[in-house]
Amino acid sequence: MPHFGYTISTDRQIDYDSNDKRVAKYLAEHEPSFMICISCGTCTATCSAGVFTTFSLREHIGNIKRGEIRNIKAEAEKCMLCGKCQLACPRGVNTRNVILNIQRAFEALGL
Amino acid sequence: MSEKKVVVIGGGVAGLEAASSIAAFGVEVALIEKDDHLGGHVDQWDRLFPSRRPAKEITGYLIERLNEKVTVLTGTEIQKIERFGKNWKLTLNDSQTLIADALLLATGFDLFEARKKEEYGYGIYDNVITSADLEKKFSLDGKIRNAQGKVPERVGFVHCVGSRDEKVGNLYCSRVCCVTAVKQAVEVSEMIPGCEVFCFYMDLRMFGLDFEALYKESQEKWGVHFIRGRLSEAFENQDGSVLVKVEDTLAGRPLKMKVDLLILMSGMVTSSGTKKLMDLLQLETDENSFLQPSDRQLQANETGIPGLFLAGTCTSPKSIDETIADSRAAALRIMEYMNSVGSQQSAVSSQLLKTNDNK
Amino acid sequence: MTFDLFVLPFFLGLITLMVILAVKYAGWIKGFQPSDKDLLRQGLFTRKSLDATGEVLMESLLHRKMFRRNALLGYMHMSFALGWFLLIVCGNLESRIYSKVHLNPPYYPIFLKYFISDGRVLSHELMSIPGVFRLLMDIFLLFILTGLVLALIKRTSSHWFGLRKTTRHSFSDRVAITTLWLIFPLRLLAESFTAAQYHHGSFLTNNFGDLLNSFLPVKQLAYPTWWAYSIALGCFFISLPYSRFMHIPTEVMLIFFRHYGIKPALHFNHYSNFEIQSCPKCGVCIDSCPLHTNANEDGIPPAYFLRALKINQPEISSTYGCLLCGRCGEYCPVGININALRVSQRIRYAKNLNGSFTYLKPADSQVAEVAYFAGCMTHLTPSIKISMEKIFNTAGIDYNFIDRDGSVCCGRPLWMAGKEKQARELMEHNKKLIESTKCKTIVLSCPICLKIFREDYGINIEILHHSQYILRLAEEKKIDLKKTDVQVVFHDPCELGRGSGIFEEPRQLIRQMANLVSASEERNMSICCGGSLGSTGINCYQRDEVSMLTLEALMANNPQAVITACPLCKKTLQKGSPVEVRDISELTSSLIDTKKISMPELVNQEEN
Amino acid sequence: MNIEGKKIIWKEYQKEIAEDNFFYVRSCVRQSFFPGSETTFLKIMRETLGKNISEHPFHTTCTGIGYHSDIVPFETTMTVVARQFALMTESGYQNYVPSCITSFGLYLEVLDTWHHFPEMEKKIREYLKKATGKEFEKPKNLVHASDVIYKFRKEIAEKGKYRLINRFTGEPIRVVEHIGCHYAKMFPSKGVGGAEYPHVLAGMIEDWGGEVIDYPERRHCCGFGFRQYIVKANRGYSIACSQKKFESMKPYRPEAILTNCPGCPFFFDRWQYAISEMEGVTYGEDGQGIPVLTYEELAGLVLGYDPWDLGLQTHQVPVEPLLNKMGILYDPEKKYLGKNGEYLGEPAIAENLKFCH
Amino acid sequence: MGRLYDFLNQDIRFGEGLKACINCGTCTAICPAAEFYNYDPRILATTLQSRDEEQIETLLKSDFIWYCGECMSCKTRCPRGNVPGLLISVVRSLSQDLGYFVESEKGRQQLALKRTIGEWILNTGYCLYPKEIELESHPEQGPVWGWITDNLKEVLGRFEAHYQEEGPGIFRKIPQDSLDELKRIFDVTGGTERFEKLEEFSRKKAEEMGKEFSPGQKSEYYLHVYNFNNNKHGKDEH
Repeated sequence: MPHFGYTISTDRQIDYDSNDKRVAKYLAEHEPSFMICISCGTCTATCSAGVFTTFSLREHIGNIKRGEIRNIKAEAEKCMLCGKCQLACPRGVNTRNVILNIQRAFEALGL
Repeated sequence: MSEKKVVVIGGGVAGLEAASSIAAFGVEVALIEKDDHLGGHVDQWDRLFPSRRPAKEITGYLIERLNEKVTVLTGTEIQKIERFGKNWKLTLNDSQTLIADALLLATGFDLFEARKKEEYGYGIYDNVITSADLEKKFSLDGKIRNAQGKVPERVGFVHCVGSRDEKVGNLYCSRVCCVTAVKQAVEVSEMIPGCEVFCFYMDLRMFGLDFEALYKESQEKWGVHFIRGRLSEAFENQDGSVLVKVEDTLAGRPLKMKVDLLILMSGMVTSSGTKKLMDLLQLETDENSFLQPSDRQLQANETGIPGLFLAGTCTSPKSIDETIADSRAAALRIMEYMNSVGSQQSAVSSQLLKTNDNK
Repeated sequence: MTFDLFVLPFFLGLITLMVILAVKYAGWIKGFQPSDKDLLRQGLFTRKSLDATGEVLMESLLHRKMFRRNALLGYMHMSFALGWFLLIVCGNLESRIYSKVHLNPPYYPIFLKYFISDGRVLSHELMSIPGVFRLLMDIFLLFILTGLVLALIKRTSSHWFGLRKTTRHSFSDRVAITTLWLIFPLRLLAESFTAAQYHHGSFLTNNFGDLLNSFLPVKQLAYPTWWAYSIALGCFFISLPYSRFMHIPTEVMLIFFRHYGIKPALHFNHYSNFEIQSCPKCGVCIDSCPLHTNANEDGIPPAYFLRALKINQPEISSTYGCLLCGRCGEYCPVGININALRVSQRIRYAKNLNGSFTYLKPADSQVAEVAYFAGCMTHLTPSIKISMEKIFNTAGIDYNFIDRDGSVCCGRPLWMAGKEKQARELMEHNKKLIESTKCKTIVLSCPICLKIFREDYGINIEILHHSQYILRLAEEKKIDLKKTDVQVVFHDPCELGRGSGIFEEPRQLIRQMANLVSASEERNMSICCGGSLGSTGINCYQRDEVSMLTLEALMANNPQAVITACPLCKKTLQKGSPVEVRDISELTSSLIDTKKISMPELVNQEEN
Repeated sequence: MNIEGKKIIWKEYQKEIAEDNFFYVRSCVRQSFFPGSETTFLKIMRETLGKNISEHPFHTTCTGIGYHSDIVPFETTMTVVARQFALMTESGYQNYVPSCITSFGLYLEVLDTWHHFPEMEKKIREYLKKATGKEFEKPKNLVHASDVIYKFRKEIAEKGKYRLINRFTGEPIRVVEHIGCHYAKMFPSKGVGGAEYPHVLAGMIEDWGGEVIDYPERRHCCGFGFRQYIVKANRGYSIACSQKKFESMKPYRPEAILTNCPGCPFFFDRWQYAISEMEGVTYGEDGQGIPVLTYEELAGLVLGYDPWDLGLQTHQVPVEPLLNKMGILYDPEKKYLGKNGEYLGEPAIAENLKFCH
Repeated sequence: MGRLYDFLNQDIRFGEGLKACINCGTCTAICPAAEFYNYDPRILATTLQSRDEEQIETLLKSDFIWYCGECMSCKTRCPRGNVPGLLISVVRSLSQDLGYFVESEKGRQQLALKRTIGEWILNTGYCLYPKEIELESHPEQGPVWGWITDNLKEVLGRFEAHYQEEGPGIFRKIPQDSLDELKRIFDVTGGTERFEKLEEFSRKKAEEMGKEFSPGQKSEYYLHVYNFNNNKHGKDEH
């Protein structure tokens, strides 16, 4: 085989059908308010951790729903549980419990 | 004034409401409908947002309220409209003529022809249907199956099909599709337990009082998913399912998924009936090719032509309650006009009306 | 005659009980942390033991706290505890008259009336010593029986006892309680049957005996009844360690340990067993819990939680649902530290839930007299920040607003969620920040921060809540406040009041500015606003319900405004309050300047 | 899938294609990689269809690839295009037929720009005058060479010797069509059948007896992406695009890929080889590749031209399997002969891309 | 309105390419570049729409603008008639005129494109020339191509080519005066200037990077920009 000097790029398209939606399922069961997020971003705007990192609950909730859970476990560990997002959320999403349940999901599913 | 007569063109919600409102003043009304049944689009619909009440309740009620002053002419087309003194002379397809003191156009809308969005493959892919097709499935037997007879495990709703889209020449928002999609999403979830339902939207325009609540219910109770992104293209898989491509704009990444049934939320466009009358009366339209009232705020039912009035979705997309309110307003304007007519001698300006040369 | 076979069930039961208790307690105490063992050793032979004994008498026998809550309930519990206690003491004394020896086998006094029914001559006159004892014994028995009747009524109509709900029973509980309830009626019957023949009882047993004699073959019935009585006692003793009644001996131990200064640790340890086992499941806590709305459902209240803790792992929902408002603690007659146990259980659940704040860069701040730490919640209620700054500036304080550009959380929320390890990371960060200011005083606006700053930060700098600090400024005349004629009520934030014991300062401060009216539930009995960060398990609707309860209590005397001293309480109560809700600092800053403030201005002041 | 629905769309997207007298402009890429195709096109036009078609020795690249690599400014490209038009005008032609899709799209873009910005057209005319002294008229009819073959596809079928029928099974041969992105995606109305369901190649396949295979990634770009292929460091993108298409068409078991764009057939041909080398994956029957053809090559085969005169020997993916199915008689001996029949030796056979006569 | 935005706006294609973006993502959903690169045409449109000079400058200096393959799939679908693919062309032009292109790995590759396509155009009249496509730089070409280039004249000859000869046909020699015309067109229309800028800015960058810089396709800097990939352009690239 000749040396090509490049490799075939990997697809970054979200492939919903083959993605792992177990975490989303776990959350929908254990913290139903996870489903009523309207992705307004208020949580991210007020986030204490967000001041220091790119942590965004809005994005993470979205990604979990799509089964894009690659970095979620590590991300969830950045949350201080300070609760500002919960007070700010216009839909009454139980954000702190969402975070805890994300962590529990990964524990329970052994991911 | 009892010998005065008003002709209402269009037997949909707007026409029905206007006819009964005018007749309530003791005025003779002729209600002309090209189809052989009254009720227009709403009569074809199963249930209505946001309460999910049966559509027949609305049309039934409106039809019931037509009193003996109203002459209903269904299956009737208009051949010719001419000015006849201050009045109108209409020639119908059976070559009978009508004389009217006032004319109300309530010619409604047509659903956007979904096949014009070629990339969605309506009319080509078996499992791509429109919101209207879905309503038919609802009222037929409520059993939702896809073309392969399979109970759908995943259903997608595409918002803004034929609305807010310069590619098909419609720049406006059709108002009712967003909440209709949410309503249908809830109904599908209700009928098919465990079915994943997705709405692909650009903006969710939940303008009505209870619409947001319905939206929340769809998420909270039925787990409907909302993906902010406009469907870019659909394609049929070997098994007949539909592959959709969209950007999850909130994740900032392209997304593809398989759905068993794809529902296109067709918007509202000017109806063929309206177009025909535009020609007959040489009326002006706005940039969205809806009928242009004298003033969208202050004279939403007037045309600037004495004795010619507009009501309902022929002037712009409207929900049912808006249409009914609009028709009542039109009825009131017509009564004002007919009371003042005679006293008022305004010669009809020719640039506005070109069919009055026979006078 | 001093023995009969029928005493065996009682006797063996008693021995078994003693052994089991001895083994259990010994094991637990052996497992105490060394520090706790020291406390125990040092305390044992000091006044502390006396005080403890005193408390045991007051609480375990007289059930003083119970009485305070509800006289009927108190009486019921007292009748059993005190009545039986006296029965035993008197019984012993009485038995000596007949046995003529000082030490009788333990069963002898219990079944005295059987053993002395041997036709020996007995003095009948009341004035004689035996007569007095007979009278007393009957009185005590009657005393207990009245309690028993109340207990039966309580099962059916608990509301008379000030309880809307009552605990449900596990199997061992049922065995124990049935046998317990049988003991005294059986004693009555046994003694009456015997007294019917020998009249060695008193007003109760003698007369009841005669009555029964009129239509029953008492001779034949007496002996089997003594058996039944003994069996009932035996069964009760054996089932006791496995039933709620374990609380009786355990509570006694707990009272002593508490007097020796032993405190519950963060993680479960052997001492926790004494706390857990001391719960009598009286159910008083159930009513105290603002989250317990469904009488038929086991839920968050300690009675349920602790039972689950005894038999298995409690549900995540009841572990994390609790607001940690601590109201139940105020109700608990045993004074179990339920919040500590709840957090220990959360720690157990959270052991694999990590957290990492390595992204925090070490921060420092300029030197100042006073360091002001607003906290996360305050950043969501900017008017409190602004008010505080106005106050500092007017008083001309050399202060440093150390988290002006956004806070790093104080760590309390993580702590309460059982992620104590992670909390410490944040605490360390903030600690360094504070120490860098070399301040003499830290002022906090958020009671949640206050609690953990005072209890776990381990900084020896004065830590004050702004309500305390502002009061001090007022007293030192650094600020002068206008008094208005507004009627206000004060809402005690959980972490400030019950949590940190600060009830009076805010009230004193408010009185300088407005007329303070009382709420129907306040001070240590005040209800959580519903926003507590202590709970993660409940949804927004449940929180709203709690707020409504609170507001109802606050509105009791139609105040024109609610004043609180916590940004979270303010934000939470605002949602449903019919009147304006303001933080004490906002009130102060609106009244700090010299011009007379009139009602409308006060009430209309908007948050910017 | 409902073909009737497509037919409605095809009717809506028909365009005027001149009958005769074409001015033909070659494609840089196709000359390199499919040298037989353009020759074949001219041969078919002149000999089979008897049309008058002229090419001009002085025409150059349209600079399209340079333009889309953004090293050539728009004005420059427009002026070069203007020069090509000038050559057409000088030769007295009005029907402009480019061989290249990039050019075709570019011409359309230029004409569209001039339509919306007449001042720009004026400017370009000045530039051209200044630089070359030339003047030009805009083409009356501008179509792509594949449009012309499409127009005469039925005649070709009639005159044809072979059809796209598997002579072993009698089944139509399954062909995947790939349209160059710049053919209709920029100006749907300028493509036969529009942008979504182009008919230009499908029509040929149908009328020549084959079965058109429609597959999910049909509309996906081949991955040329100009700078994305030309610069080696970026080729991972280019090959990934083609691979995506192969993976998507694989389940439909296509027997040939038909294209009308210079780059696309080249990439489908070469990337199949590269993927087989890199990952050992092939997409044709039993370890072979899927033969890739230009429309001229296919037309040539249908008309019975010698495969080696069509230049099929220059493909990396062997086309013999298709020739065999179509029942085309060919002489393997002649495959590697040069201009004057001299034997030029044979290329090494790719390791993982099976090759059987 | 800022300086950079004005520059962009001077290009007629800018107005054509950017009406008002509604952020619907239709373009991104079918964008091949968005599939394989950290690219999003929607973001391009909104960033330009923001008219934020700082953001635009960052954009012009980033890899982001060099990911697009100009397949123009986005033009077909945008509900507002925007053309991100056209905008890319505009921002790339500006990035090159201002010398911003050398600030990004992908941007620096423009030199390689000028040295290949660009010079082939001017020297041969073809934008690609078979004898220049060597297997070493194009391994994917495969053995058959090797065979062709070894026997170019004979192989092409079989198709009535006038390879490097007068007259029409494949790879005929394009007459010098045609090439001169081409060169003059480049001179008067800014093509030549663009080439010079690419060379000049690249030379400076090469110095800055301490890489040897000389004409042709062999210099250290050339080989670097032609071959180097930091593999941080897409999803978890190795």
